Amino acid sequence: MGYDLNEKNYSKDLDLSLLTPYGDTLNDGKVQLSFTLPIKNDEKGQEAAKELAKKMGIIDPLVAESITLDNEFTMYIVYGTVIHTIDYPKIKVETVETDVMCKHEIEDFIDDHFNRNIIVVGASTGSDAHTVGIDAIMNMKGFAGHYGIERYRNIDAYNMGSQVENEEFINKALEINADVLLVSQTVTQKDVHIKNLVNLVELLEAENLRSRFVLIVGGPRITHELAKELGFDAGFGPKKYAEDVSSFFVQELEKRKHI
Amino acid sequence: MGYDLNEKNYSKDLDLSLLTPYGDTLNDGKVQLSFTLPIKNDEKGQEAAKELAKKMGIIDPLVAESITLDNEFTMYIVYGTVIHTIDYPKIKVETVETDVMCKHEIEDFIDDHFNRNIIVVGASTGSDAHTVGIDAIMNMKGFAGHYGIERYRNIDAYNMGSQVENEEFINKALEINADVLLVSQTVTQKDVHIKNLVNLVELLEAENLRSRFVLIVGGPRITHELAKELGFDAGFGPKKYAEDVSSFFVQELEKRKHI
Amino acid sequence: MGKLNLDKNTIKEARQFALKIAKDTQEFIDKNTTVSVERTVCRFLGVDGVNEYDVPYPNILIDHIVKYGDLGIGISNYLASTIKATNLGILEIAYAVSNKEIDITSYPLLESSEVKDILAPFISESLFKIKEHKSKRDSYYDKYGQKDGPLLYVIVATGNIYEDVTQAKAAAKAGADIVAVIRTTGQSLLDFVPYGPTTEGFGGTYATQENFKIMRNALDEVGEELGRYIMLVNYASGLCMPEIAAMGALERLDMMLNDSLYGILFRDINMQRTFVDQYFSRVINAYAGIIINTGEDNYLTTSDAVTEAHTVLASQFINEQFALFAHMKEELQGLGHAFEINPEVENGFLLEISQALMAREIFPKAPLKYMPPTKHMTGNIFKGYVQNTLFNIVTITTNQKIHLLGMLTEAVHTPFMSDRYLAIENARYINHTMKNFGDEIEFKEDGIVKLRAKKVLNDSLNLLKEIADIGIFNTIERGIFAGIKRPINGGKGLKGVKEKSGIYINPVLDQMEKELKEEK
Amino acid sequence: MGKLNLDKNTIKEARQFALKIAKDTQEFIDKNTTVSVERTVCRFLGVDGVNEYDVPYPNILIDHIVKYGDLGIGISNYLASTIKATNLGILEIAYAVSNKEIDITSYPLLESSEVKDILAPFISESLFKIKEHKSKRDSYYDKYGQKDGPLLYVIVATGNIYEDVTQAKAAAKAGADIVAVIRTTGQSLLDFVPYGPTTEGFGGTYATQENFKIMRNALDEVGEELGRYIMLVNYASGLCMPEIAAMGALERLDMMLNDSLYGILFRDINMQRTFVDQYFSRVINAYAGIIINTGEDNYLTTSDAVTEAHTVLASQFINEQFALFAHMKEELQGLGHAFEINPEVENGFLLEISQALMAREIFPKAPLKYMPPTKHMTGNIFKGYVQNTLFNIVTITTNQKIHLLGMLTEAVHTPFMSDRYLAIENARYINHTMKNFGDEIEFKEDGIVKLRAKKVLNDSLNLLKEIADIGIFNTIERGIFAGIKRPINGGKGLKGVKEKSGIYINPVLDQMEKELKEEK
Ligand code: B12
Ligand code: B12
Ligand SMILES: Cc1ncc(COP(=O)(O)O)c(C=O)c1O
Ligand SMILES: Cc1ncc(COP(=O)(O)O)c(C=O)c1O
Repeated sequence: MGYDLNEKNYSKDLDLSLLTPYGDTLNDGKVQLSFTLPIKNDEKGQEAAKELAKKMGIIDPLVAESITLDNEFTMYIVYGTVIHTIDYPKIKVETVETDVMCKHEIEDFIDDHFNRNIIVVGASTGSDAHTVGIDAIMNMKGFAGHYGIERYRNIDAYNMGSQVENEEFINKALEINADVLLVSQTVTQKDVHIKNLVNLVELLEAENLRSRFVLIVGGPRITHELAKELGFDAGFGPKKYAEDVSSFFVQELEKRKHI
Repeated sequence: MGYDLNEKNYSKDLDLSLLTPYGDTLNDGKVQLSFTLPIKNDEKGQEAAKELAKKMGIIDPLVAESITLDNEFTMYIVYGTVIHTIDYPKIKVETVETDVMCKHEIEDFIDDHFNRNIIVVGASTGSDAHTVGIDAIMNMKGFAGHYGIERYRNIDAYNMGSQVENEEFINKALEINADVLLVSQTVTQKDVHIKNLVNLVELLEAENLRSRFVLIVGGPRITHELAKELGFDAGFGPKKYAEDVSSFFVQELEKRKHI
Repeated sequence: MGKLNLDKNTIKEARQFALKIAKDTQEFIDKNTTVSVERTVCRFLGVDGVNEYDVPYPNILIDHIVKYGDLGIGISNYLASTIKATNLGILEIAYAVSNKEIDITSYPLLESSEVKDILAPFISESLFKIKEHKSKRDSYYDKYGQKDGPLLYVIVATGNIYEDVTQAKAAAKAGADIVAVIRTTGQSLLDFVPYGPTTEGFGGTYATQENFKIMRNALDEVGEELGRYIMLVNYASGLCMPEIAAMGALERLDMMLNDSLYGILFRDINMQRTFVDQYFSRVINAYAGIIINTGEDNYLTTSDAVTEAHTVLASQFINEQFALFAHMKEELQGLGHAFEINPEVENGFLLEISQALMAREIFPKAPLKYMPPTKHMTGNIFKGYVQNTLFNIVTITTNQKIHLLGMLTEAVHTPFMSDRYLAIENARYINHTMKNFGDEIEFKEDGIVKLRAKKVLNDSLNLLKEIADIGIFNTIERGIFAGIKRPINGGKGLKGVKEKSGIYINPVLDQMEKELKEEK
Repeated sequence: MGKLNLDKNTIKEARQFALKIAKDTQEFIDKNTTVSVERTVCRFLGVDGVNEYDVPYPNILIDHIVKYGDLGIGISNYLASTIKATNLGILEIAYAVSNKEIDITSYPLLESSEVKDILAPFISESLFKIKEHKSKRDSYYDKYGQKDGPLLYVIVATGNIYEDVTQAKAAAKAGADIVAVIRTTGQSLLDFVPYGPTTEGFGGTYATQENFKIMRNALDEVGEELGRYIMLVNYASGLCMPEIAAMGALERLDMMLNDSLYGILFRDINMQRTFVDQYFSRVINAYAGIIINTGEDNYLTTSDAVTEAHTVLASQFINEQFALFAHMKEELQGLGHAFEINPEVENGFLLEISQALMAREIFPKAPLKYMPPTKHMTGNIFKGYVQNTLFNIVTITTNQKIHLLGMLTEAVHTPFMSDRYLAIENARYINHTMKNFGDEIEFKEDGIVKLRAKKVLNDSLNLLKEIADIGIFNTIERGIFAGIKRPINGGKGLKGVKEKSGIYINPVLDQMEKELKEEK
């Protein structure tokens, strides 16, 4: 029996320009993958699964399990090491840049910068029947411990609910002379939300109303980047609450006053 | 309200030379992915996760969740559509080609082709302490309703247990004049099993014993292909039982008689 | 019996208030008809198909009488009088109306006995088809037996009926007992039923009679292969409630989502319209032996499952009475409830057990429809899979019947084939490894489980009292269910409601009710 | 108390048989010493480090006396006599032996009282360090309090102590209470303890004193950040059992895997050797306030968990008595058991509940170590996550203390950071949502759960009777535990056992035992 231990290599430093996944050791590149192929569950199928993984850049795919879903459908669970790296410092993302204030600060901000209440109208538009998201932002009781906009002392909030057509939404906004339009979109199948959101922007532009409102969209699949792309002023996704969106629009309104 | 429905496209036929994953629609290419990156959980991190997915050939990565594991470690769960396809008909895999017989048939086969009992020695070799796999193949009671080789009327089976050094294993094989060597390997970390298996083949070759035995390896990470590569006659992975391996070695021994 | 020791008198009292609520509503229902009720009559008389603009003939006929006649008289008299006057077949009449060749409101109206006589053969033919389906279903059960324990219910939602079939078959093989074809988003707001096989939908597939038939055949086929009867589900609720119920009856669906309250609250359908529609649709379901699924589970996707639990129970009591008015046996009443408590709630599991067991004990014969977690599912599919496990545990422990399987990807997409497989695997594992767990355990006196059930029952009694006082319309106007307020004259479809005239007649409904009453 | 109504007399009888078994074994133990026991003495006297060939000095000294002296006399007298004769310091002696400059067996042996006196200051120094650690641990608990409910226990197994630290810290932040550093495969067969920080291991990291220290510091640091004391675990069992126990005591480990039976059965370590080693190691653990973990769970990885359940209980009874002989309080006895029933078994969950609750009731004060499913885990990580959920449910419901978290990737690899996170998330969710579930429920008289517990207890009593009859050595030779047969003179390490001579003395053991007895 020898008394020797293996050679020691201390762990390498993290190089963020060559960012790669971490399983249990820096730069080990470990990923987990699952997918179904419309083929039989046999050795050949496992090989197909491995080949697919290899095409994805996984050098040592291990088919941890292959599960028969039906005679000609097999699900594969694969682990392996991915060769790709990401140049993390170079990544640029568009995010909402305004500071996030709390309810109290927002109310004070409105007091300080406007001599009137801010008027907000919100809805879940198109055929979308999901209201929980827009309610989370607007309703008194709010969501997850964050009060909704209706409770803000100097904001007048109108929540139109769901399945609101874009035309109807714009009419309401004009009727109440809204400053801010809040749109919620939850159903995203076949990009139905994109079509609906683009339609809203087009309608506003057609009637030369676009610049009159701060136009904001939110929902589980909404990012700020997407919102900007579609011609909105901002977009808010999951884990965003009334204070995030209000902070944005009060500052945005304030900025616009000076233009 | 219009009475029109959307345009109808009936589903395409399956082209196996362009095999791609199936989520809920043929050729939709859907995959699920998870991995951890050693970075903060924020928008930029999500973008990094998406970029990695894109490098893997996922055109529309959706970060379904990002989970903070520690300040600078975030796990991502990603769904998306992979662009890769596999030419399934062209896939060749090496598999054990002999017919699988049942216990009874194997016993008859031995009666018919040999005028003696077949002698088999098995062990979990090297530093490997896992015996359940080799026991599943060898022990009387077998595993998952498949009797082990010890119960076969005309096979003499010696199970040496675990942590058996290759030298010791070969000595035993010579001592009992074994026909078949069964090696089990469970621990595969840092390819310790490869080293150990290659060492066994080298030892046998060094003493000119390789062709004297049918040499078989099994274990959760063993494939027939790997076994062949390493110089074994066959390899058996999960869901293989005594009858699979016995069917192979009796036919292999029979074949060798004629050479 | 009764692990919770619920007070029998409280339950009885609650039922009495619910009865009063349903009765008051029934009075309103009996006075009115709707475009969809009349279109349904058309369907039972054999009107089917669409014209060259894809307009269904039932719509053509009803749109016609709305415009040129009086919906309050009902379609039956118009059709009978047209037949009598023109001697045309039913479909020929429809084509002729579509081509503007005849005006069915222009013929002399008949006595109701004559209407009945003229229409009787058409009605018989349809009802005979339904009875054939019923006996086919029965013979399947005779052959294969009925399953004990929870029935595993999965959805398919590809938008393409042919892909749906692929998924449904795989699911059946994996162990599903019930397959629901989810409807495309927004179909419940269409005031017509699309026609033919369809392959494009958003988050679901159009409910069409042809799609029903395609899926029914597929499930019969795979069921025969497996030696099990696979139940088929679709959605009646919406603006076409009774029409879709009719289609379901004609194509041997086994279950239908059927609940006005869902449509009112979550689809903003006018309450007058949908209560009237619901009544006829439930009679049809009852007649065809179709189990209904009610939508109380949805309340908890909007309201908090801890504080609003009693609204679910109150609504179940009311739905039970509505169903009984529609001559529907308890065994067909798939009252809905759900596992929707926030996973962050301490002892949330105990509250879920309590609620589920309470429903089980209060509605012992009803095949309760138990919905999985949806609202608190996130993109963390692993955690979601655990949430679903807990739901499955409550299901088997409290002996729920219709076990809607949760999908680990609930917050991500409509289910992939693999998601559905995993859901079934999860449920099968739990139902097997915990098979008799419910029989084994008892709950501590004055423990969390028992006290909770008591409280929810009491709260719900109080709520029912209040509703009985103010009526269901008022209740909904005040936002008592799911926190959603709907005005009596708001929402979609009010235009389609009409008070019945003195000579109104619906011979289909009459015949069905007659037979259902005889059955008892 | 006692939900299972287990028969008290049966339990008492079982304990008496176990006592007899342990007593018989203890007689053997008391007569023998081993190379590892003596190396351990060296360590407590201050011998540490390795020479230029990486040979640890304790090994150098003991190898020397084995070769040139008599192991049966023990190292203490040799060292005391050398000190007296040469006036060298302990380490100087070790260096000199390594360089072959002196022969420690060549000096005149001393009276045992003189040996004690000479070694006393060295021993005191070590024992003082241990006491300091104990009081530091206590002061952490005073400051942060002790956690109610199951302690979440996770493993790290990267092979690299620095990566282990990264993982351990993340785990602690996610909610882990206990971190075990898994040893590299095969270390238990090394007859020496490696030295220094290490970064290469297979399926685990070398257990070295430096690695213990590195991890202890890291956990103290993160614990202070979190305001919780994070417990550290490593493995004593193996050929170096008491040495590693000593290292653990000196570096404030909080738990150690410590079980001869594990080594005998699963590592083929000679039984004589390891029983002797175990005794000293447990005294050390007891002295240092370190909780031991026994390895009964492993039986079920090899044998069937349904049919062999009683062997686990029998072994727990025996291990309890072994521990009591080593002056170890029940509160330090982390007796092992496991959730290993095949998921295919109908009502398997009920059997698991029964077994776990039974252990809980029979060993009410012991912080039971409850192991997750491993054997029946597969590459299906989703199903595995459900198996772990059920395990977590049994843990909280039956109030287990040391809650070893299962990994969804058990059948795939040693845990990734994310696997461990998910394991913690799963357990936290269950422990919170089902917090009082165990208090709420009772089990039916003569139901599956109660009958099963009764049967397992009875079977285990019968087995203990048999073992008491034939002795533990014989029992193991017959393959009664885990179906594995080990001959009394087989396995690794027998050469390191030596019968004590008349003048044998182990002043470290003596001092510890003295203090432990006084404590009572
Ligand atoms: C509750 C629910 C319903 C309820 C809705 C009740 C109601 N009153 O809203 C009911 C049962 C009615 C329902 C019906 C349907 N649903 Co639904 N439903 C859900 C469910 C379970 C939860 C959604 C939710 O309430 N989340 C909680 C809220 C608080 O989160 P949120 O919306 O993301 O909001 C947050 C942020 O996004 C942001 N936010 C949201 N909006 C806005 C707006 C602004 C301005 C700002 C600043 C921020 C913001 O702030 C909120 C707080 O942080 C999800 C699954 C899931 N777990 O996610 C499916 C889900 C959304 N539904 C789905 C579908 C398909 C449907 C149906 C179409 C199914 C059908 N075919 O019948 C129907 C029809 C609905 C329709 N046409 O729109 C799919 C959508 C798939 C997709 N991506 O396209 C999902 C994902 C389920 C699934 N896996 O299939 N559903
Ligand atoms: C049981 C078990 C143990 C038991 C073993 C008891 C025993 N008597 O065997 C104990 C507790 C002792 C143990 C210890 C360790 N284990 Co272990 N253990 C397992 C476990 C849970 C199950 C393995 C098993 O028994 N499977 C059931 C059998 C029937 O399946 P099988 O071996 O695949 O056999 C089938 C086929 O492969 C085939 N087959 C197998 N062999 C052969 C041979 C032939 C000739 C043929 C034809 C077919 C064949 O037929 C069988 C039936 O179909 C796995 C995790 C898991 N769920 O897989 C971890 C696992 C294998 N162990 C692991 C590790 C790391 C260890 C340790 C090294 C941990 C440590 N650092 O202390 C130790 C030390 C062991 C060592 N040096 O070898 C890792 C291995 C990782 C890797 N791939 O390298 C695993 C995967 C756990 C993990 N995630 O970390 N382990
Ligand atoms: C009772 C009931 N009806 C109908 C639906 C679905 O209707 P829609 O097609 O409008 O989404 C649901 C949804 O869960 C329901 O619970
Ligand atoms: C009691 C006990 N000791 C030690 C070990 C591990 O020892 P080894 O390092 O030999 O794998 C285990 C494994 O689970 C155990 O249960």
